[in-house]
Amino acid sequence: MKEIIPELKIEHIKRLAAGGNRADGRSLGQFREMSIERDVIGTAEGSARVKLGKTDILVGVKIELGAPYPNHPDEGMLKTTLELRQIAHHSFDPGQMKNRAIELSRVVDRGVRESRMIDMKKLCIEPGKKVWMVYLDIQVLDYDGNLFDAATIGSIATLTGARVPASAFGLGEDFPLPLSEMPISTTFVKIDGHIMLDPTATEEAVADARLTVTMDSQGNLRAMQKGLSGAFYYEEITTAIENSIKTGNSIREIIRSG
Amino acid sequence: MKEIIPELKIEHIKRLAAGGNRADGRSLGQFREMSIERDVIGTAEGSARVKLGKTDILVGVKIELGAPYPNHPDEGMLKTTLELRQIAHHSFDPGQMKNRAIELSRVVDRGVRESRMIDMKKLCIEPGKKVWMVYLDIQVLDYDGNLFDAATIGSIATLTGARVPASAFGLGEDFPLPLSEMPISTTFVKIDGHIMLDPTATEEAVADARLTVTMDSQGNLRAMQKGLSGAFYYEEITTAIENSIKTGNSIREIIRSG
Amino acid sequence: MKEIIPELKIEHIKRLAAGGNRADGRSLGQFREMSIERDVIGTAEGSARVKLGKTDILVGVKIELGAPYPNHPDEGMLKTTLELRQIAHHSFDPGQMKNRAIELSRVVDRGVRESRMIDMKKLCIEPGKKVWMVYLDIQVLDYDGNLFDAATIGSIATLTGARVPASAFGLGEDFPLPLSEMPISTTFVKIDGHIMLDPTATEEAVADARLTVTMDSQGNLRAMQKGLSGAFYYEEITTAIENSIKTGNSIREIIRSG
Amino acid sequence: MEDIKLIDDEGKRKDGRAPDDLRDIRIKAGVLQNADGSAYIEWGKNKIMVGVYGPREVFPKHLQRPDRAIVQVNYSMSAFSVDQRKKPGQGRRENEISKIISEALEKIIISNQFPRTSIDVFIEVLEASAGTRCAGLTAASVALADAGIPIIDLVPSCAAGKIDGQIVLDLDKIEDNIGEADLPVGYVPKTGEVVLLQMDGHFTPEEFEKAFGMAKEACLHIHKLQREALIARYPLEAGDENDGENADGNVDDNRGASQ
Amino acid sequence: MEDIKLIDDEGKRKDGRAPDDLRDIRIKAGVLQNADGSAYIEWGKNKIMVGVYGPREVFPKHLQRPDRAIVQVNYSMSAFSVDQRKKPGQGRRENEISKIISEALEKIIISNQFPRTSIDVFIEVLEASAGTRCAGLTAASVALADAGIPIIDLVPSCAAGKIDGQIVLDLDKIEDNIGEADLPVGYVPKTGEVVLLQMDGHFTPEEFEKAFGMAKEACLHIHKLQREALIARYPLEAGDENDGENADGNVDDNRGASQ
Amino acid sequence: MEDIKLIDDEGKRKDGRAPDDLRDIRIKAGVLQNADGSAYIEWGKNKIMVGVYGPREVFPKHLQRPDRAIVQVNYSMSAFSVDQRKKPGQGRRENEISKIISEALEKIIISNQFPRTSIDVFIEVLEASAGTRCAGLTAASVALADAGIPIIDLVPSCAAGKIDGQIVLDLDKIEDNIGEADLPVGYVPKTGEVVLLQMDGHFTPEEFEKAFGMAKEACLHIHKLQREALIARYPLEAGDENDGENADGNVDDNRGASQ
Repeated sequence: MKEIIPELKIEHIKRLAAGGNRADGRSLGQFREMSIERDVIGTAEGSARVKLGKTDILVGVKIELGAPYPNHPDEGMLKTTLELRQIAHHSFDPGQMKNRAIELSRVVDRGVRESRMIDMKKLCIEPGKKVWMVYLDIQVLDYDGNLFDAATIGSIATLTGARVPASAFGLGEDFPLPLSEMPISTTFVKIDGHIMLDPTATEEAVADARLTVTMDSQGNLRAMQKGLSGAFYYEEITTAIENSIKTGNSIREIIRSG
Repeated sequence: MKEIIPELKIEHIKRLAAGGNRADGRSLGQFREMSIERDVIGTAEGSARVKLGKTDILVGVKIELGAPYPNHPDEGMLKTTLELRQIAHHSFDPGQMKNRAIELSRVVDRGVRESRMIDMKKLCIEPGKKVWMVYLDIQVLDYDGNLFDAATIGSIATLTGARVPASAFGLGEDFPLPLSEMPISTTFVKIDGHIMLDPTATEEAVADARLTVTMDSQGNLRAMQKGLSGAFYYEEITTAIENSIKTGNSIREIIRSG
Repeated sequence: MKEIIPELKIEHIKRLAAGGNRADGRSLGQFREMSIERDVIGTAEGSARVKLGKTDILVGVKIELGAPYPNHPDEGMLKTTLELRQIAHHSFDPGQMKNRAIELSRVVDRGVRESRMIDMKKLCIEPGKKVWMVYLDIQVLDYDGNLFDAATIGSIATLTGARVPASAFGLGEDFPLPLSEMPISTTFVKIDGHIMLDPTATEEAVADARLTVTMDSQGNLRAMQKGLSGAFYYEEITTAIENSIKTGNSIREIIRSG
Repeated sequence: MEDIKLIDDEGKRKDGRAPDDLRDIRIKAGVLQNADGSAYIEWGKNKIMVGVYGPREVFPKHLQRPDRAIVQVNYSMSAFSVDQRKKPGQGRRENEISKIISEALEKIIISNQFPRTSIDVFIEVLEASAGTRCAGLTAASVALADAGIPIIDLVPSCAAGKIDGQIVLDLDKIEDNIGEADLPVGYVPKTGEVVLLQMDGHFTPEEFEKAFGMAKEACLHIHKLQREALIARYPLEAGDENDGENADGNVDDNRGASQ
Repeated sequence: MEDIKLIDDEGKRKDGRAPDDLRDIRIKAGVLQNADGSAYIEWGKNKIMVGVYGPREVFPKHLQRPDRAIVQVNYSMSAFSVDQRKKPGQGRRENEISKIISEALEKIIISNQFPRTSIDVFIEVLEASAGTRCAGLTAASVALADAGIPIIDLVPSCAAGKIDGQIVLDLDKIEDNIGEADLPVGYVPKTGEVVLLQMDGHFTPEEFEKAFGMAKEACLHIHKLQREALIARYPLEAGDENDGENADGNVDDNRGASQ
Repeated sequence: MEDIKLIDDEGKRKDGRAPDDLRDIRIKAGVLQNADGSAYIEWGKNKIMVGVYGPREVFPKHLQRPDRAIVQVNYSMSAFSVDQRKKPGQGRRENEISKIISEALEKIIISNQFPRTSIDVFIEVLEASAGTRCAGLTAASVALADAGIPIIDLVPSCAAGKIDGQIVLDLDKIEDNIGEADLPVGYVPKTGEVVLLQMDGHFTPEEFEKAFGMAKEACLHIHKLQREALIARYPLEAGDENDGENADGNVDDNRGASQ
């Protein structure tokens, strides 16, 4: 559900873009200021609040016991859920946002999963019977664009600080989630032929196309997703990948130091 | 979903109330005539049809085997369901009545549960594995106000006459539900500052606020629920409690003799 | 959801019917040309594509392991599902088609079930624990009337060619579904007092009443279903039964030779 | 289960009925206050309440028919109406029965008098014991008449079936469970039309003929019970009761009286 | 569980509180960008975010009221807000709480100024630890004021209860789980009206009186915290703060300033 | 599973293909009667039917766009299309694929010719064997052309991936299950634009470049198959077939012929 943006505002954003500028003063390839606050929710096994510009997201992880999938009997499970509830934006009508929320959660999930960030085999307690279930729940409190990256960053920050509550189930001491990689997504939009990193809500509403690139700490691609009804040229994609390597490293620094 | 009531009728009801009178000739604190017919449904383990004025409610209980909640492994379970189906009133559109039906069933359930009427531990057969599940289903056939009390009274009458079908499962002889208390709810509305017991549909449609008081046979409070967008003063609440003790005792008499 | 048919077309169909004729040149009691193609879906344990005039239906059966119903512990299970998806006709709005799809699938299911076509007891592996579940799924690709018969014929053709995938579960060699009967349904509509076999979409839209007769290979009745808001006289029903015996035998020939 | 004998050596069924006996049927019209028309039926152990509302404006509008009323039947089983508790919400069986009863009633309602409206029929099965769709349709047409909705005729409905190889009327629960065939019929006495017909099980064409005939005869008897229920509800017209030819006319007259 | 002592020999509760002590409460107004008004409350371990949108046109239209605004509250628990993960989607408990908070707010909103509109209140429970409905209602009325919606008064809300046979204020999680009674109250200081009242457990009438009085006193205290939160949000009016009599007027003035 | 070799010592994949070989692809246009346009594709073991309806008025109206048509894609897996039966109803995966194919098609449809309308595309996966989103998009644009809906170009789509550390084209089911990366691409030959792009697994930037190039080349080949399918459907224009430059013009001409 694109928001309706007045024609004048659209023209303004396009004119700025033509000169390499943006309404909030950033350069086209620049990420917004970001803050990460961890362990904000006592009932969660890990949590993080991410503010990316005015976008405000809260992520919590619950880790519980469950039965594994029959075709992966020796692996823990990851379930990622994101809800776009109306508190975050007046246009977030639950029915109409369903498709968008599903895509968002699946792209976040794919980044975590495909990077093999979590060692799922270490979350198996008894093969075929009992494994740790990792429920990653993402809640959007305030929306000003780029939920893809805010949600991924919040998820990564949450997972890196999470502890498996083994002692509560008489299964030894609590331990940190067994993690290796730290995937980071970066999202770009295309407006009038100009590629912009980390779009605001207004930029998203004007954008022709969207591209999310999720990379690992080695600079390798782990997931990509093109969205919206516009298109990209190949060169635009490779340029985005280059930016993504650089930006991803900065973001990783913020998470590690957070 | 309040019914639309003509302005003239509203004025009439308010004028009557100002003089301490009601459209059906009752005094403000008077309960309507009530009849209770028990064991009306052969397929149920207990049942009762309650007619409270023109309000007509049928309650049935089914008692089946099931697994207990993990956090209450040695207790049977109670599930209370109430449906406001359109046969009872033309305004009972299923979608719009959902909230009202949920509140009703939860208030009835709370009265039964909080009074510890049913000794849930006696409904455990094998801790953690097998318990008796008590399904209390309330069906409204005709609506003329005060579903809260009609549903509670019908439920109490049903439960007091219900038998656990142990023999059908090879678990010994059938036995009555293990009961102690007999909670009764009384519901009041406030119209133009006047408190009325046991409102009719028209009175409910005109009412500013509603208060349900559920008391046990010792004259103690077990559950309360304020409803509608009006308010009560403290003195109105205590007056309602006093009336509730008296009215509850009369109703208990009717149930016992029924 | 009847399609809206122009008045002129309705008159045309009725005039033709009065002379014993139909728009596509058939006689009133004549079935359309039909083709059956089997084993068209590699992932299914059996499948058939049936083209009945321009009606085009794909049926697939999946056979999986499951637990039996508690009240039939020594029998396999049959679940029949039919979806009227919008690809088949522009009027097939999912919400509005629900009732029609349920009736269709239940009538098909009843024909298969009541003829005791499948020997359900032979699908029991371990009584009370493990049985074969037969999932019959019917998909309509193109709609030009008489989905009842096309779906039944497609289902029968699918079941007669299906194999139980025992080897995949280490339960011995694959084997054909244990079948005896071959029920066939024939569907008639009544237009202006004239009974027509195998109606097209246009004829269905004009029809007053519908009658489906499902018979076994011995010429005995196994299931019937009257539909639409018209009515039949008794003589019309017995005439339909007579036609059904004859037509059913021809269809069985086509299935056997297919 | 197959060795249970449903008919004894003297030709009696387990509840003592002869093959062509109906279970006891009691019908009462006008039993609810809010509904525009209503009827309650006890048929054997079946207990069913029917309420009718309408004609009233159709919502949503795209369901409106410019030339006639639509008939919307909601057949619903109470949670406690069956041996094993039924979960709330309309299941597939209830959905199908709602549809076929709706289609049967559409045939008898003179629906072109009320274009763009809906006539809503709520059939609440409070206790079920085989034959609820016939009992529900039987009571529904009484409730329609009670609501003053013009109908061609009351529709009685009854099933015939086969047990122990023999054609019998009106299967009860055990007969329905282990019997060989069931044939519910809705029949309009005035026109001789069949407005509801289903069948499952195993009938030779000859058995079908016999079963149908038995169900039809029962419908004629039930039709009398329906009329008596309406007469009891509107006793002012009781004098007309003997005039069988005007039975349907009476129904219309009753309507006038009830408005 | 019954032999856990919730009050020690010195009259202290497990977290050290006296019987009539509240848990720590912190309220912040104006914490979201998109919402027309918002508030965040930490109450003990409860963490709740409230956003208000409106007045805005009601959709679907049949919910519109020609004479006033409707108030739609959505109280929702985050999946991670409780010990055992809550599945997404509104459950029956959330539905009921949404309804009673909605009814409480309708009483204080001067809703006839905005006919045909809706005022939507989203209460997101981020961490739950007993008393969320009171904390949610308390924060919601602050968020309404922050949105500039005219209200009669702020509504503070607090529960009293019974543990170890003694009446205490503001049950925490363990007290709520194994305590004997709970009485959440929403109270309008300006009018003395009770706009939210529920109770479950076991109270004698005398215990009810004591518990109600304790909850009411607490509400008066919480009312101050609510006003302080709004004053902190709109510091230009900070000078008016000492004038208690005009507190509600200040809220309205703040509204003007925030628009 | 990791020790299964997907490429043998001679560089052949398990089904005998070279790394840059496509599976067999057959496309047929105009295969349904009721749909305004349709196409059937077999791609390896994938079998997919696509039907297009529209442009037609949008319902509900608030989805209408005053300046253009909207494109609504419904990608759906048949219950029997996979090894373990899929339950009816659209799952989250189907929902996402519907969305990305819809967005890809919106780019090629000249949608401003049909304001306030909807173009509905139904993609029915009858048998699935890896690569259904590419096959579905490929067939969908053929069905759009068959429906006479003006498009900029046909969109071919194909995935490249990585197995045994090597970049290969068009993963089949086992390669998709245990391979290391997958990159589905939808490419518009006329403009060089990428309208569908997803990726998961592990690619170095260099591997991505190679995989993308391989997918793009395959798209150019598939584009020919799409045009041939349309030419076979509308043989009157067969003479134009050799004129590659006018391929897209042909599509438009075909449209005229089919109306």
